[in-house]
Amino acid sequence: MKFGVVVFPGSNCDQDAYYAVRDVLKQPVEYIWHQDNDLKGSDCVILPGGFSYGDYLRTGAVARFSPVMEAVQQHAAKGGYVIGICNGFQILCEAHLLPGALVANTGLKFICKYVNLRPENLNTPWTHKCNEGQALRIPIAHQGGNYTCDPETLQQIEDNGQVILRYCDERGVVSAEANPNGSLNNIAGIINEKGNVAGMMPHPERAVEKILGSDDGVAILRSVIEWAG
Amino acid sequence: MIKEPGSKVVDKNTLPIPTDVYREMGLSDEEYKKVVGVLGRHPTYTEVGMYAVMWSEHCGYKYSRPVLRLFKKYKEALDGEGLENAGVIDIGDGLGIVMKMETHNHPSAVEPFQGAATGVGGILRDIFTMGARPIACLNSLRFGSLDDPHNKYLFENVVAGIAHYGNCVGVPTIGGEVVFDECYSGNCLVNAMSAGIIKTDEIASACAKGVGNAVLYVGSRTGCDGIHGATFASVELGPDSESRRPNVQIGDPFQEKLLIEATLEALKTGCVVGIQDMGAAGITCGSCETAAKGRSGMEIDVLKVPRRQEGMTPYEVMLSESQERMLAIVEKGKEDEVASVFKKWGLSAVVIGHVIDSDLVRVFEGDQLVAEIPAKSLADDAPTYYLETEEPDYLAEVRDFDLSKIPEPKDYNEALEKLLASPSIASKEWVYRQYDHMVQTNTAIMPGSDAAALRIRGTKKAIALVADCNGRYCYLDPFVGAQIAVAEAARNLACVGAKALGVTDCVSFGNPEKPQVFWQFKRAIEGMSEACEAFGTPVVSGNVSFYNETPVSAIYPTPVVGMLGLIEDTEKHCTSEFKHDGDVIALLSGKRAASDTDSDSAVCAANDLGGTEYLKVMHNVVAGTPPALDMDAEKRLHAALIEVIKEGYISSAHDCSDGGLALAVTESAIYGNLGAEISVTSDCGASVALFGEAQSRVVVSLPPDMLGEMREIVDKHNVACTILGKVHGDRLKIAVNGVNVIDKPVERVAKIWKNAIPDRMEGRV
Amino acid sequence: MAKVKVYVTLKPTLLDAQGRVVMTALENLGHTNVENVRIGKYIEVEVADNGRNINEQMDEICRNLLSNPVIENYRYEVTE
Amino acid sequence: MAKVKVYVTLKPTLLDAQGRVVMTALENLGHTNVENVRIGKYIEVEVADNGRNINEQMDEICRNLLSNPVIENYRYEVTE
Ligand SMILES: Nc1ncnc2c1ncn2[C@@H]1O[C@H](COP(=O)(O)OP(=O)(O)O)[C@@H](O)[C@H]1O
Ligand SMILES: [Mg+2]
Repeated sequence: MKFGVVVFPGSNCDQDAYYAVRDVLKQPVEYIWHQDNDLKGSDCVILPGGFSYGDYLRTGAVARFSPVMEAVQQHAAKGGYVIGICNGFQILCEAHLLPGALVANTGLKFICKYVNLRPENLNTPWTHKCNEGQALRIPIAHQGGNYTCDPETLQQIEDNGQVILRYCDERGVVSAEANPNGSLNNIAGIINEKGNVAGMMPHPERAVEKILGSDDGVAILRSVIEWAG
Repeated sequence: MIKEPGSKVVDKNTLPIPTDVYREMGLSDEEYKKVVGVLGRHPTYTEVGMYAVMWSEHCGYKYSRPVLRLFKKYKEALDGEGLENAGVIDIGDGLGIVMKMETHNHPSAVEPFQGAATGVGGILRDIFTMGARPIACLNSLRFGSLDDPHNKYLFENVVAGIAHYGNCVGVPTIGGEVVFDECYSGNCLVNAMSAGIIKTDEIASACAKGVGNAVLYVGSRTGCDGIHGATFASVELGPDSESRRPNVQIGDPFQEKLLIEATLEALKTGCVVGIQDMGAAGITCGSCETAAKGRSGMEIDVLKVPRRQEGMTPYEVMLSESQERMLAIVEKGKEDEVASVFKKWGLSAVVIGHVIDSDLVRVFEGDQLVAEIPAKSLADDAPTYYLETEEPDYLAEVRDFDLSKIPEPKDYNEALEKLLASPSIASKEWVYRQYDHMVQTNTAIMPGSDAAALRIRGTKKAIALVADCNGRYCYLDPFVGAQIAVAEAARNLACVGAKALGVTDCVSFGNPEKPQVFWQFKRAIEGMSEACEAFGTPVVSGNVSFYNETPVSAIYPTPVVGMLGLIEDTEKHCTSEFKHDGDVIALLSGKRAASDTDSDSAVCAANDLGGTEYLKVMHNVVAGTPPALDMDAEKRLHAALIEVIKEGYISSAHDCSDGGLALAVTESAIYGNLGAEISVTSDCGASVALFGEAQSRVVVSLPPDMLGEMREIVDKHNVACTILGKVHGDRLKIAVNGVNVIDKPVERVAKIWKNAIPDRMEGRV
Repeated sequence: MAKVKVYVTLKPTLLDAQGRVVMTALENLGHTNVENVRIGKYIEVEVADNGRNINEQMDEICRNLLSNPVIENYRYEVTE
Repeated sequence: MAKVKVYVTLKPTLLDAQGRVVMTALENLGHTNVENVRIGKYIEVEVADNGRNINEQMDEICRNLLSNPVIENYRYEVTE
């Protein structure tokens, strides 16, 4: 599966995602400059983490208007795979490719640490390689990862199984204590209705090698590769 | 725009600058005379401002230079291609590490968030201006007691500012230190350190060479930020420092991130002759230093400099310290090629002048010549002062303090808990949680161990980094204190399996014009340079901050050491937490003399309470002499440690520093969430055995069946190995001479240690 | 040339974490009579006249960029 | 019970990084007639009457908490 990693001004996890795909998942991957509107034939587009446009005004608010985002919109509309990680998730919400929004952590501070994630709906391109009730150890690093939306939307995404990851404890139990940022229903990751577009605050690309603390992130990225077959 | 040399405007200027004006800028009467001597006429307002800022201690090192030569001697003595002299440490495989540490004490005291943030920005530019990609940030912080709301405010915002900047530029902040002591009230210390990686054959130069080559201004537009910030950093903070607030600089980490990527890309074009960041002293520093280094001259037009504010005078443009700006010397004819790289990244890049065949920096405003100064006189000829030194009065008194008068505590559990709750010792998680320490996906050892480590992609290697200094030791004996700072840094590296390679320093002192303060400075640098030679770790860069005092208080001498170490095989590193129930706990200590065979004496010595955290916390006493340091014993300990870690014999290693043996064991237990049962024998009081801070000691844990192998190695290095007990259960139990003095659930001590800082910050205590 | 003042506020239904923190801080400082704090954005925009209807343009700017309709409301005043 | 509207703005001489980025974004979106953007805070505070002079109290609150006097200016309007 060919991956494309978008580079926005201020992206800073673009190289991390690139290395994870190339060196660990051994898949072809290219960078895509934010000014281009050609995805270089990518099957899966990664909107990486970082501080696109400095996170000024609102996270993801400006990046959403980059020329490349039109191509991403079309790619998604055609059923192409798109995953936004951290800042990428924020951009996808601003671009209305995913429902809801991400606001300031309830603690207001930036948080960098490993968290545990419970994969919810295992029948998606992003989770089918995960196991029932498993707690994935994957780091977060954000100041505005507090997922919110109106009650109707929340009801909808819960009913449609669009919530794919929730913050939980090491035993896989979803609890208030395990919620690092105040997200509604401990939501850490969601998909669109079709399931081809995903967004998550935690960084799977940071958890692909044991030497760095965990390789649980591989499950997420492998899922989409094998789903597409 | 070019005018004939010595154009009218300057020549006509025969009027002296009023005394109060140049004095206010920070120039003494003698220095002003020297300027007139150099120019052969009275300076213009712009010129006098340029001299004042370049000749300030902050830029010109006019007081510290003679002493700092101590570092140079050793570096130059080193053979090899002189990489060290370029500030690069060779780690093999054609790769080098560039590192530097710098203070932003005074800006942070005035505006903690922006002060700390711009400190990080400045140090990062020092790294990538050499062509290196920044891969790590560290920071060393000092504040007054957290019981004072203003100190809390400073701490809160300094950490937030560092996080704001470092997280945004995408450089992991992987380590540092934070210490709290009254002496830093009103004189907080904010030292930012950064390290970058570079191919040793791609080091960028900071020279302006080649007549006709263009001077390219890159990055943010120029405003009135921090005008005279450089001189500001060289005067005492008085009550009127509030009114100096316009000196505040605002950082833009987004702009800096673009600058990093664009600069590294631009250097790859091969058309950049030289490049330098514009930090303190702004364009003045950038232009005269590159010109002086390149033995050329330079002509620039301030009207071509992109402005953020209207009506700026040449004086203001030349002295502005607006952030996120670089000055690049570009091959004639290649201006557009280079500029287009910066423009691609959304940065402005404009030609503001060019290199000339002369030794002058000539500044024009349009066709008016407003300054014409020999570059060298600004960059290299700052007056040098050989200041008097005098041993401080307080020393006799603190030395003579009779430590035997200190009573043993009634309850050692209580003592331990009090120490754990002391913010200087307590967990720093509250701090490093706010820093992205994983971005760039190389962090193999995260904050929380003795040193952090980054694997080097494309090799098996990892580098380890630390920042260390015990100001209290340096107050009691700056020479030994500074040596211990170096030794502890190297020991922290050894604890993760890294061999020390090189040092950067950032030393903060009071007013150097006071002989007793300058004595502290001189002794500290002597101690540091001696220790660096002993460990074979050249000082590749550094920074001096003076005037860290207010009318009411002066700081402890605080010579912070930043050290780089190398781990040959990333897989073979070690961390500080206990790992397995049943592991043996042992104390490795460099024997005080190669002949010394009595290993118990290594556990403690009579005066080991001198200058300890224990004395301070329990008795509010800062006295005695710092623990003795035997450099040779220390080196043997490190060698042994690195070898047993490489062989994979031990499960954990943690050095005894603040709080002594008891704290080292407790921290390993807390990190590993495992209990420990140890017993020590001691010929001095239990408090000394538990909390004494004797040097050259490391607590290790290992599987019982590895004991034999480890012993062989440590014996070989003549390092003492004392079995203390074992990792077991969920309680912390310590006996001294057979008497149980400490017995607490790990969970409880962990709580105290982890909550000490958050509770204070969130006003729960 | 119009000076436009834009006010962006968090939707009342959403919890304003920052406002909460400020309020507790105020209480700790003894301002116990402060009953609510909500923090939004105040944006000053200078727009040169280009023949286009200013309100139309400002609505577009506010809807697309200056505010996120999912979480925020906006309001603006055009002054000279 | 007073409703107070507080406006906090960056001192005019200081770099407004956010404003710059937003302005460039607007230009790219075709709003080339936008000539300047400065971003500040808009804060709504509800204060119960406790006998103390409201302006005096608000000045204290703005100076100490809502604004950073080193880099920002503030202004407020008291409404009922
Ligand atoms: N200002 C800081 N920034 C980042 N990490 C820090 C900071 N202060 C302390 N730490 C981390 O907390 C851990 C404990 O610090 P410290 O007690 O100073 O270690 P040691 O006593 O071994 O020198 C270390 O991993 C250190 O890197
Ligand atoms: Mg240590």
